[in-house]
Amino acid sequence: MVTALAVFLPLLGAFLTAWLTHRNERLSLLITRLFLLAGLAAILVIAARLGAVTDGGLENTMILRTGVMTPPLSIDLKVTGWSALAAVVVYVGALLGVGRFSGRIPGTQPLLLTLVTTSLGLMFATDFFNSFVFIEIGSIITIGLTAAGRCRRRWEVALKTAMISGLVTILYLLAVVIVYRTTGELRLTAISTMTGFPAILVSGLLLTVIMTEIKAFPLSGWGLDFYQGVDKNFAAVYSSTWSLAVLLWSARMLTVLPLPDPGVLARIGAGGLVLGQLAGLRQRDPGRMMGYSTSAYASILLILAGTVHGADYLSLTLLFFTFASLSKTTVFLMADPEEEDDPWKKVSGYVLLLPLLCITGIPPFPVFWAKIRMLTVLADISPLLMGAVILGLFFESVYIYRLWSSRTGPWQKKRKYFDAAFMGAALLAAGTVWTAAGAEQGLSLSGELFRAGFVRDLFLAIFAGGTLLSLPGAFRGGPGEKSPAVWMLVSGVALTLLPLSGNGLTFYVLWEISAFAAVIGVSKGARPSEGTFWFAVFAGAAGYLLLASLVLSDGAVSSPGIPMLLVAAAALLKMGQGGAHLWNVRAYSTAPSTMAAFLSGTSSKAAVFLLVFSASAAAILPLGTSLAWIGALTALGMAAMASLESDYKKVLAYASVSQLGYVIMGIGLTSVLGWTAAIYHTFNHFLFKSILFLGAAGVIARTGTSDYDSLGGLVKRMPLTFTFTLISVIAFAGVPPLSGFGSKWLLYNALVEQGMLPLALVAMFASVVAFLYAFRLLYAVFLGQLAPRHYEVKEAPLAVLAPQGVFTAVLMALSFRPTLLLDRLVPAVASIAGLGGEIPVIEGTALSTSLGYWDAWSVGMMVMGVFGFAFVFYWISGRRPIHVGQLDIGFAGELPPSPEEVHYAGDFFRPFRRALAFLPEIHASKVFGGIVKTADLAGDVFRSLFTGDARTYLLHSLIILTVMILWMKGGTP
Amino acid sequence: MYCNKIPDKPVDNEKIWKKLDDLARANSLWITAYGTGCGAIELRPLHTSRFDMERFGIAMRPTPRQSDVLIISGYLSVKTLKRVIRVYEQIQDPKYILALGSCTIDGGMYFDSYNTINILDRYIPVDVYVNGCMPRPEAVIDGFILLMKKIKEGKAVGWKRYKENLEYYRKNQREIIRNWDLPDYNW
Amino acid sequence: MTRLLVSVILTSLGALVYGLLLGGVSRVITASIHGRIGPRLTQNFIDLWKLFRKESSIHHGTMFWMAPMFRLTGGIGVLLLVPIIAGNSVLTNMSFSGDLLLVLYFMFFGCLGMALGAGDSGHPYAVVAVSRGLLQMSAYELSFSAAVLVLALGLGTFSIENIVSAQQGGILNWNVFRFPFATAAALITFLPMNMTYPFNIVLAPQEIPIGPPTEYSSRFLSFMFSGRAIFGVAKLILFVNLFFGGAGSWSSLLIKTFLLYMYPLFVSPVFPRFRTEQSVRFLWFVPTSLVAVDLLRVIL
Amino acid sequence: MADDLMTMLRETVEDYRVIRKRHGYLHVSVPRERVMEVIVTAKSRCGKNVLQLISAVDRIERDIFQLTWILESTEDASIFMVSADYPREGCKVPTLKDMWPSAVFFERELREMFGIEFPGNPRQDEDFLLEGWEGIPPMRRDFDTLEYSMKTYGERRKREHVDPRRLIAEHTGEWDTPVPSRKEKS
Repeated sequence: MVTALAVFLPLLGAFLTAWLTHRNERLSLLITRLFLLAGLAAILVIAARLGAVTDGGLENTMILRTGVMTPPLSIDLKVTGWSALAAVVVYVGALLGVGRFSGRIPGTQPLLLTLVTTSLGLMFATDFFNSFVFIEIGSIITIGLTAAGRCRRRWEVALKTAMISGLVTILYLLAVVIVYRTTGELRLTAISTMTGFPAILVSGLLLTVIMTEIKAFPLSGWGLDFYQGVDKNFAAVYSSTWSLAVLLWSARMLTVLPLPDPGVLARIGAGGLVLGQLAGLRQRDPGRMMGYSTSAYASILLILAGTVHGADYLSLTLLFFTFASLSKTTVFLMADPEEEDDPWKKVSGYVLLLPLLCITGIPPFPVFWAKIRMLTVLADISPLLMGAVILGLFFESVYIYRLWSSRTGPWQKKRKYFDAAFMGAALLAAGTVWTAAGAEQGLSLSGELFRAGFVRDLFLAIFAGGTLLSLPGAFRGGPGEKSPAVWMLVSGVALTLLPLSGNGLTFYVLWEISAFAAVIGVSKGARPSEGTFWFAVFAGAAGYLLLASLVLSDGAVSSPGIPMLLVAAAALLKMGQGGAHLWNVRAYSTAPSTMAAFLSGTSSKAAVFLLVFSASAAAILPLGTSLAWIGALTALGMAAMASLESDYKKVLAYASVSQLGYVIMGIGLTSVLGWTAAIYHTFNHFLFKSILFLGAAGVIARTGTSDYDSLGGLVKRMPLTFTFTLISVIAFAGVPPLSGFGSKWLLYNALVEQGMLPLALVAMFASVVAFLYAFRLLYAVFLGQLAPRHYEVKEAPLAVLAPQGVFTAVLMALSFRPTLLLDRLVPAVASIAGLGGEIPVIEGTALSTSLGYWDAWSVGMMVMGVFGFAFVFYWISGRRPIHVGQLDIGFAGELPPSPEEVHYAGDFFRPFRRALAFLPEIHASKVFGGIVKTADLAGDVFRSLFTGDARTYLLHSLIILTVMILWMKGGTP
Repeated sequence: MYCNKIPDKPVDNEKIWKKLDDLARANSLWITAYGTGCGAIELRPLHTSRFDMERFGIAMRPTPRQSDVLIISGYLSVKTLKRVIRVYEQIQDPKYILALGSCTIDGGMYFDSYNTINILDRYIPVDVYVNGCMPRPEAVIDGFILLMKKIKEGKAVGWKRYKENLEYYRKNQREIIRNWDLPDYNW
Repeated sequence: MTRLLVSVILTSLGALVYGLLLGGVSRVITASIHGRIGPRLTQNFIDLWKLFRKESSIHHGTMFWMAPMFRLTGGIGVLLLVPIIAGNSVLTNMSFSGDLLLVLYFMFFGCLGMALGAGDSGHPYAVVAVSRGLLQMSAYELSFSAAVLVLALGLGTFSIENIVSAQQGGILNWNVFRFPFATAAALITFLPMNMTYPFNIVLAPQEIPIGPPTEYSSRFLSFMFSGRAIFGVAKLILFVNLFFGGAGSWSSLLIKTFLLYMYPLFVSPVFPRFRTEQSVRFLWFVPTSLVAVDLLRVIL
Repeated sequence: MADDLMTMLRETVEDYRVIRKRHGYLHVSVPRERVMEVIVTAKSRCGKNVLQLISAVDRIERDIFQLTWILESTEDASIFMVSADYPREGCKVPTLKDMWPSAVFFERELREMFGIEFPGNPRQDEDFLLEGWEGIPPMRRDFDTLEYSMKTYGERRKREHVDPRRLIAEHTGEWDTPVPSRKEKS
């Protein structure tokens, strides 16, 4: 009885509202909502009774006979726990959307309610005829609702949909005729017993019907047009009612199709996923993007149907599709249907984030759990298939991130657009908590995934310390920026937990949370869209590589071979090495400066941690030399780029990538010295890059610009910031007595010890080029002439100054007593198995290898002594010099025209450019641009399938049908 | 943007090294390489092997900050005078001025020009005048030797005079430089 | 400790005197080449004293103030880190605190300080010169450090004392004969290091008035002169140690450094000045390719 | 080329006067109402594309400034000079800055030295050579430079006249170059 209520209550409501709708709109809407709520309650009761939420409840069944006769003359509905849960989503989606859609276009409530009933009916239907009825009704209602509202474009879309529906109906009826003729039954499950050519024919027909209906590539063309053109509020309702119903009906159908080889489904799906998403890569229309995303989920359904069976299949399909549909509904609800060109124009990317991240399956959202389980299954069947799926998913994430990051609108003032969306978001969040809690693979923070010891504790200290010290400044964003503090904290906590994670899954989840919290933090910048997009894409790519490695190596973070390669690639991407600096530069320069400090100083160390810990040294060994070369060339190239760049934050970004090149070099050497150098430099880099970026944060907060050409002379206004920056610059330039020299010394010792002289030369050259940008940075920002518009500039805020002070204190301590760190670091590194080479000897304050020696303390004392002597001698040897004004310079007797004109900052190293001019300018952006262009061209081929003409789409369906039937025919004896 | 300090009056309080200082100053005269008038062309031969001024320790410095001697080489227009004042004041003490040619003494052949000063002494303190139009390099060297002699005897105190009588010089300078926009003292 | 202190002071003073004297000699010789009489041999001392005793000076800010001290520290530091007479327990000074790598990097100390001071002076030409200087430094340091690394790899040590002792026992053991190409490269880089023609693009008085020190006067300038003189001597000693068998006694030290000092004199007076990019390109490729020959020999 | 110019002149102005004509050189005087027209046409039609100089002569006797525009062609280096007379008092001359940007500087100089105004030249009141000059412009002939110099730069010192020949005579005992003095000559 409850079942009947659950299904037919909306229909009842439809009759009622049909009568009411033109008499009293508000009452009609209220009644619609009441009926939907009642239906929801009923379906919840059913779901509870079936025990759907508990384990194994998905397969419990409840049959509802609506008539005295048997099907097809009556409507028999079979409710399983699985479909009951889906039905909940149908109700929720309808409830969320009805107010927006029907409220705007009156008179649509009866149709909406009927659509809900039809959707439920289709999900629960057990035989072909019933299904046919529901499909027909559903299609007609869809067409009707699409055309609702007086708009020519909607009519076009409706017409296309109608044409496609017509074809689907024909093909479907053909299939039904054959089934009935062969088996004498109309039960859906009857076809699984079919054999021979009829089976092939039916499979072909039904598969075409299914692919068209669920919009799987290459039959997704009409779906793209549909999502692009349709009223976005209707799309919201449609996504989680009819679209979901069709998906789940297809999910049931696909398991019973008498295919000669179910694996073919997976192949079609994987191919469709990669090619279809490739076509979508360049998409800029948000509606169409959602269409592509739908097509991706359709492909996933095909893959699942071809590979997974039983309870896994049920739970996976449920997780994937219900949450994806709900997310899509939420996204569509945020659109403003009055805006024809870009309905999401006024939405800030920030609010779109939750549903979009859910769609792309970023942990901890439910789709992630489905994704990782799917990948695990696929990895066992065929790693190639898994690779294809990951590639396709990555493509999908690219345009989804674009959708999100290109929304730069301010927070929407009109709350009414968002009531429903917030509800959706809340439901998603609830679902997230629920699935994460019930996830089969547990998360654990207490395992022995990473060797406890000094090195791990050092990284722990870096993560925790970096987060804590970057945080104070983040509470107040710079000019035009919003505060990234919350997201920095989330990211930082995830990072801090990283070394403690107990299994690979935990590591991955923390990694992704940290990365995407950081992405959101970056989006708080003054002009965020570009940086956010690139960061998201590269973080996504690194995440997918890590995921692939994780799945392939069965939960261990990595093991030798391909998984190690993937991990190394992920780490390189994360650190911006080997050309991946594109994201660093864009993200750091557009992010709030404190966020950049956190990213560069702290977050990038996660990749070092991954490399140092994920791999046993033996695993890295085969990659060693290549890694070292990548590191060296990156260090050199980025240093050169940094010298020629004239944006404060971009320079720091290049410098950051360049410095991390040394770390990669050290790790690539796989010797004790090399790793000591790498980890020591990691710590150093953590210190001085945090100082530099925090200093930049202070400068930008006070002056409002990061352009070298408009800065200068700030030492007179911000002496403390200058001091800290100076110290860290001297440190990273590697000039003794500050700590940067230590890492260089260790590195060169390691390089010469391994006999890698060419590498040492490149490193040496890179470190000399580092002087170029090091000086330019100090000069262009702090020295030279102070522009009059900066006369009123004050010292940087305490919130960024104090952390810099702390960092500087640590840096100075480390400079004069490096043994404080090395005393513990050297034995810890020496105990890592598989590292060759000699172990440096520490005696007192001196460090020595068989090659050379270095005593930081006595060097420091000597410098201090001589400098102090010179200073005192100057002080006592005569009169004090007179401090003159900034324009009191020997300017050939002239009065300098203005400080700005005397300040020489633009194109500072022009001869460098000139000297390099005969070399072809190698820009990573060109290489990446080439890749993108190639992908675009390839995508164009497939994009050209979607002409926007419904007749073409019909033709596609027919072609696919023919090809499939011929193919399967050829496959069977 | 400019330092607005007025220089202190010079004081002689160091007697111990004075002799040595004067000797060193006399034998290490660095010139500001700044051609103020036509006579600058006559300075070039001083570098050459024929005249070789380096044997007296005289060298050209391209910046007033590092030099000791400013050579006013010939006629001085009002416009140039302004630059000369700035350059002269930017030279660190002790500093000397060597004036070449008749124009610097009494206006020379430009005595009736609307734009050329007649008597240099009124605007900046000259230590040695070298007569001639233009003086030959030998004459210039002779002037240098005279300057060295004066320095050794402690008589080349134009810079002290200038600082002591800054108001007088300023008054004269401002009288003829109409768009006076120099700071109080050109540090 | 006291002995070390005394040695440090005496070494620095000695290097200052020697450096200034060498400067005088070079001026006299250059004058002779020009066919002039030239200044006194002691002219540099006179200049230094005059600058030191100037009555007034100006400064532009803290970094401007500190730069000459940086320069002096850089000079003295390098001098102290290089063992002056090998085997002499006193005259190795502070060389126990670091090896060749340290010396190589410490040579930047003075340059960086100087560059910062020049930047703080707010004079555009000073900074133009710094830009040129840093570029040129990036170029010659490449080949110089390459030569040094070849040495280190060939002899298996970074310690200067060990490099010296490896060269003992006959003139043919000197690195100039063992690594002739690396030495040649290093000698080429010796020219820009000493800022002589054709590589004196930094202190190009005719283009950019004297470059970085353009705003420096009086006592500041005297400090910088001293620093430069001492740094010059330190570099000479370093070169002698690295390539010419080191010095076993005072006499050999003086002779070798003097001869090495004379070498740029016979190159510089006859060359015009490079443009910056020409200099950089030359220094990137010519000496580096020379080193590459020895590098291949060492590796293979 | 000169024929071109002559034709042009005949077509544009009736009452022009040729001052001097050589090969590749033509100097004419035109009424001041037509001078701009002539210059424009010379540039557009006869290829005189360089403005060499604008000069002024103070003809105080006739109470006029004679302004001369010197144009040159880069094709054959031929020179075309146009002169026109302007009254000295309240002298206003049209600017050429739109045709030759360099005219701005010539006009500034004339403005400074003669007080000739060029309405339309936005920079005409900027200092050109003299910084902050006040009073009667120095190149006008009614400006007494000696008096000005005396007043401004002070009386020149009395000079002691030494005839170098006398010095030589004292040294060698005889006049080596017996040049007749001006008195003897007359």
